[in-house]
Amino acid sequence: MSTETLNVVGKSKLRRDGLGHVTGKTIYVNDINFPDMLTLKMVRSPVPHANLKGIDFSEAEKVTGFVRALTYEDVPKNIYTILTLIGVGPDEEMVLAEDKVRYIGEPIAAIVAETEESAMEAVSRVRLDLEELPAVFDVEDALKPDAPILKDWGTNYFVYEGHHCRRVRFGDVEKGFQQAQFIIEDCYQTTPIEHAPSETTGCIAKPEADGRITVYTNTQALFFTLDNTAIILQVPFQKLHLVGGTVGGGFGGKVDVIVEPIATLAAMKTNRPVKYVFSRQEEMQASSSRGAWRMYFKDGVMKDGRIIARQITTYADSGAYNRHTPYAVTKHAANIAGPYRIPNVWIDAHCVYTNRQPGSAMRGFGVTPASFALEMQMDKIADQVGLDPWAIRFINAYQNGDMKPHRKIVEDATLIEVMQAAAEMVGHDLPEEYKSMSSWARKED
Amino acid sequence: MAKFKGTGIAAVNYPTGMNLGGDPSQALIHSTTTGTFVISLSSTDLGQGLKTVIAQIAAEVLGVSFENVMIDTADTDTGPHCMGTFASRATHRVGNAVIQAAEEARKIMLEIASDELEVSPEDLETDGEGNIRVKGSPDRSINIVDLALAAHFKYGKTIAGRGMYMKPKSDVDPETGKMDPDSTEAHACTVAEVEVDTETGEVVVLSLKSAYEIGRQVNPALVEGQIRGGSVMGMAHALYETTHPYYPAVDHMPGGFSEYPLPGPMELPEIESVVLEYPSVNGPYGVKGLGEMTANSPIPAIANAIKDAIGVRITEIPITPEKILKALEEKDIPEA
Amino acid sequence: MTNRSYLLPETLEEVTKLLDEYGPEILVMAGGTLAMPLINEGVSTPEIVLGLKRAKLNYLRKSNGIFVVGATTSLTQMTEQSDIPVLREAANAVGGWAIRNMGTIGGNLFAPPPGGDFAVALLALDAELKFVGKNGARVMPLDEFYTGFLTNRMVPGEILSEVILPIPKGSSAFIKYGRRHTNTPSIVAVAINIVFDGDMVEEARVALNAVGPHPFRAKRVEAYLQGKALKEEVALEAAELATTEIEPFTDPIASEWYRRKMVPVIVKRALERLIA
Amino acid sequence: MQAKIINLTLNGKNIDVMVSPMTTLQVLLRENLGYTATKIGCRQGSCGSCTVLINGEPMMSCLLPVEDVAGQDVVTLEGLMVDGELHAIQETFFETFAIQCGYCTPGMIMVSKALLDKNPYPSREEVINALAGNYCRCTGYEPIIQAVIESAKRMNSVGN
Repeated sequence: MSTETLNVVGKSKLRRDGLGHVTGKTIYVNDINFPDMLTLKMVRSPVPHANLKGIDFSEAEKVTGFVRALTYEDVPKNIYTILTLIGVGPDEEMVLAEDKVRYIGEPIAAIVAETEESAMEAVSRVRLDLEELPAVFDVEDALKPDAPILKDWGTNYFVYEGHHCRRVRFGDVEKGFQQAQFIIEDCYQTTPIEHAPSETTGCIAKPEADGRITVYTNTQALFFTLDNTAIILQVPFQKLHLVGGTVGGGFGGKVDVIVEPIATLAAMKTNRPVKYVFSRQEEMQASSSRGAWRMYFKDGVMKDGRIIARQITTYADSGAYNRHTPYAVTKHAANIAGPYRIPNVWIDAHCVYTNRQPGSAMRGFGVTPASFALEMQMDKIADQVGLDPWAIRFINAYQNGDMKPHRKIVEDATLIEVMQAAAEMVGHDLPEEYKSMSSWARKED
Repeated sequence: MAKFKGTGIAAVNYPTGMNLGGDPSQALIHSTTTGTFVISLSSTDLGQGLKTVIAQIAAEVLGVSFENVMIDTADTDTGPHCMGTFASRATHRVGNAVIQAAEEARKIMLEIASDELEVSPEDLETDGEGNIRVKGSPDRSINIVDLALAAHFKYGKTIAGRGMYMKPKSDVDPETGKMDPDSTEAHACTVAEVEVDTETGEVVVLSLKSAYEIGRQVNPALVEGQIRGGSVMGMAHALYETTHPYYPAVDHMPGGFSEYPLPGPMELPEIESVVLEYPSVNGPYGVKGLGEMTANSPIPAIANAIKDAIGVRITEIPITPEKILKALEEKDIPEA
Repeated sequence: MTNRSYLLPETLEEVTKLLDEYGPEILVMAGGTLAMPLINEGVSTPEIVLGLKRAKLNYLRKSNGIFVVGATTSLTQMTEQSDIPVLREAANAVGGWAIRNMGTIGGNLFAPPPGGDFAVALLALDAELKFVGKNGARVMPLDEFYTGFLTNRMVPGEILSEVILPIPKGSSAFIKYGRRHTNTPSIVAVAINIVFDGDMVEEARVALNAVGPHPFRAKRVEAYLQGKALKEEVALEAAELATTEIEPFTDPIASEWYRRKMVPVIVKRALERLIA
Repeated sequence: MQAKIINLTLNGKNIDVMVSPMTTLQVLLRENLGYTATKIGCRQGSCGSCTVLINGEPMMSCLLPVEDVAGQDVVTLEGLMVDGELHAIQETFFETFAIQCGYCTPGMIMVSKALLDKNPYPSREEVINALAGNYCRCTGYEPIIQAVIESAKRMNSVGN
């Protein structure tokens, strides 16, 4: 399609929702209220790893406004995994904890009450009988033989088609290292990050006259949420009707299906509308985060700056449960070798469980940590080989027609062009050989 | 007080979309009796502006005004399936689906206009303002309101279209990692300039200057919004935020914004950007996904700039003042 | 809680009467910026709250070299004290605009570290606190007020009614060092007031917060400075001395190690501002 | 304790409301009266999305018992439009793309209004100081700062 004829595409049209936002007329989930609506608040684990030996609701039940408590016994399919829809398994996360808790903030029991105040007070009066267990917080410690084990299958890692990690094998990395004139290694670490949207995660489940439940939600993915909720509650899919589309910031934090199943269950059990919205503290401490990553690089480099072998071992800290991390690791593995042409690449990317709030999707899903690590490593290579940071990137930049380590042919590369444009912006005068490069003209091998 | 300036660069790629068990989105379009086009979706606008860019794409294809296109989202009873808004996929996937739906609706629209104006559909064009006219004879035209009324009450036809775009599933080869995990790739290069106070370890980001290549900008102001917001988020990741300040320990988890440090309006760097457009092979009008990538290149660029400033490479983010002081102390010990 | 009461007495006499009547279980609240977040989250569930908004404790009086500030005077009002820069700067370092509009100078004295930075300015200016109870009033130097983390010498039945300070002589400096420039908890906050006799330090006040269980004066530093000409070396030495008076802690913002490192740096920087 | 009747002025209208003790202004506005432009972001006083104006001063409605504002003048975002016309600040935020998800927008606009009512010609530093208590995750703040500066220009040119 030619640019010249475009009428609307390419124009800075004003936001469709802008007038709603500036007048306050935009309705977000928490702005919706119904008569007789109940509030749901969660009893959460105060410890990172424990046997849950009992829950005593007797004092909570005495609170004025207490309506009912929900435990795992009320959840039809309590054990699930969110990516089950695309065949990721096995099920391993509890909607509500059963015999164990595995992170601080793990949901144990839901309290439904007439008001938010009474729900909070009832939550504070629930007594938990917990027997603390040794916890593991470091991804490499979690893989040691004596580590406390989180999973029923006996290890602390996700299994990728029989392998303990997602593997990428391209060329012969050992041969590359033998030929290399420099071997350059380092380890890079990111720590967990909160999405911190202005609006916290939440929903309202409202029983309708026809027996269906309308769920008003700020999920980033309506059908994904509908399907998982129906599976967890073992209800026909057509029983649920989800309404959303207006979200006060997501950044990946509203992709997990966490509030909808339990709020819907509470609505079904009470036949009343139920609101379940995270407090800011829950959003910060109990909701999933951008998980931490540890990334080991070993690069074989020639004196002229060409990287001829790259071996990467990485560990994603998935926290206690899968959420989206097993998939993030795959996306990470496809991208961590970088936008560079490297003939020999070997990647082992692990999804590891620790006693921490689950990591999950966040803006940059597996790629943000990869870009951080690899672009620091590129500078380290430049330093050690004695090139400037621009040169090392131009020398190794991928071009259209190259094959990436995951064996996909590159067809939309413009790395060279953005580097040229950035250099020009900051007044950095590139040597002619880099100025004249193009992502479409193949370099001579 | 010693302050050192440094410059760092980073160049990144970012994949658009994913291949989770097939990655589809759909769109339905229909015209009301009076020529308003309603696009039914179940896609979510997170604030990036999806409702706006989808209306732009639909208006472009239909040849009607932006104002004449309504977006109805997101409702699982009325909107067809969308995978969700994540993975920098929404504009690419939903945009492609809307193009397909709009092309189908446009075809019907032109057929009816051809009956009304008694010319072949190939000889018709839209003026972008709601008129369908005969090429070369602008006097011979029909307004979309009249056309839609005719469709409904004279010809008994719906002006409607269905659109579906899917990135097919790509199984990963467990031995080699062979896979096709994305649709296209956007690129960015950021040059960061920082100043490090070696007494406190504080880092001031002076500027983030970046070039982006994102295929096609459907709405440049919204693109600029992603760039600015993403740049500040990247800076926050690089220097400030973590839910586990003493990782891997779980002690002292912040419980709110006051304990979770983030840069505010007083910590903003100078942000400049240039956007290149090399249309992608499969995006709507050549679009590539942009939202996630904007936060990525600032992180290593800032980390590399800190190394340039103080000579120490700090390999764990966030690079807090505390980590900088510790790294400087370790560096100084052997020299002492 | 359905049976909560909110009392809004309109005079100081009514306040002390209610305090006496209800005893120590009553929660006294001025601006609400400390208590309300805890009540909102159900962490604090007081049955009886005594609000001070109408108790007519919002006043500023300057006369005879004495500045008297009512306890519920807002921090925003203190940011308008252009003739006393250390008060203005310390008040402006608290929260954002809306919080300064709500937060009071009396309430800020009860904020646990790393909160409560306004006290360092008051400590540096030798402020005194006036407490009123049913048996009358007493005045106590702020320096003697704190006894530990969240503990102090106010006794049940008393209310802090006003802060009294001599209109400051000398030169002052205030630095709040946090992870960002404003609206953030302190890593360390310091306020200094020095009365010079020519080049010599006649009297020094150096107060710190966020590096101990409560805001406090660094008296060894003050004693060291007294009688010396404030030069770079003296500032450096004084700043180092400050590390002997702190009890830093670890929180989400900074570790004990880092707070310990920052005390001499920030004290030195504050002193440097006062070097002629 | 029983609910009390409180009289206050809300967006120019004098009203009586009945609230139980210690009900926050945020809850009164949103749940009792249906004025939901005032948002809930943290209820800790640290995000600013619930900012309203009390006698022209920005305050956090999540921290404010309704009894405290008895007899006072309360303005929410709903009170900014005059005769159905957008306030210049609303118009500018919209036209200059100073919004993304929109959740912080009401608080940002209220603080901006308080600033520009007091100080029609604020410097960039004064704008930043006014906005520093309000949190935004989407925009990176600069578009909001620019919108306030532009709003001042528009408001001043109307006045001339």
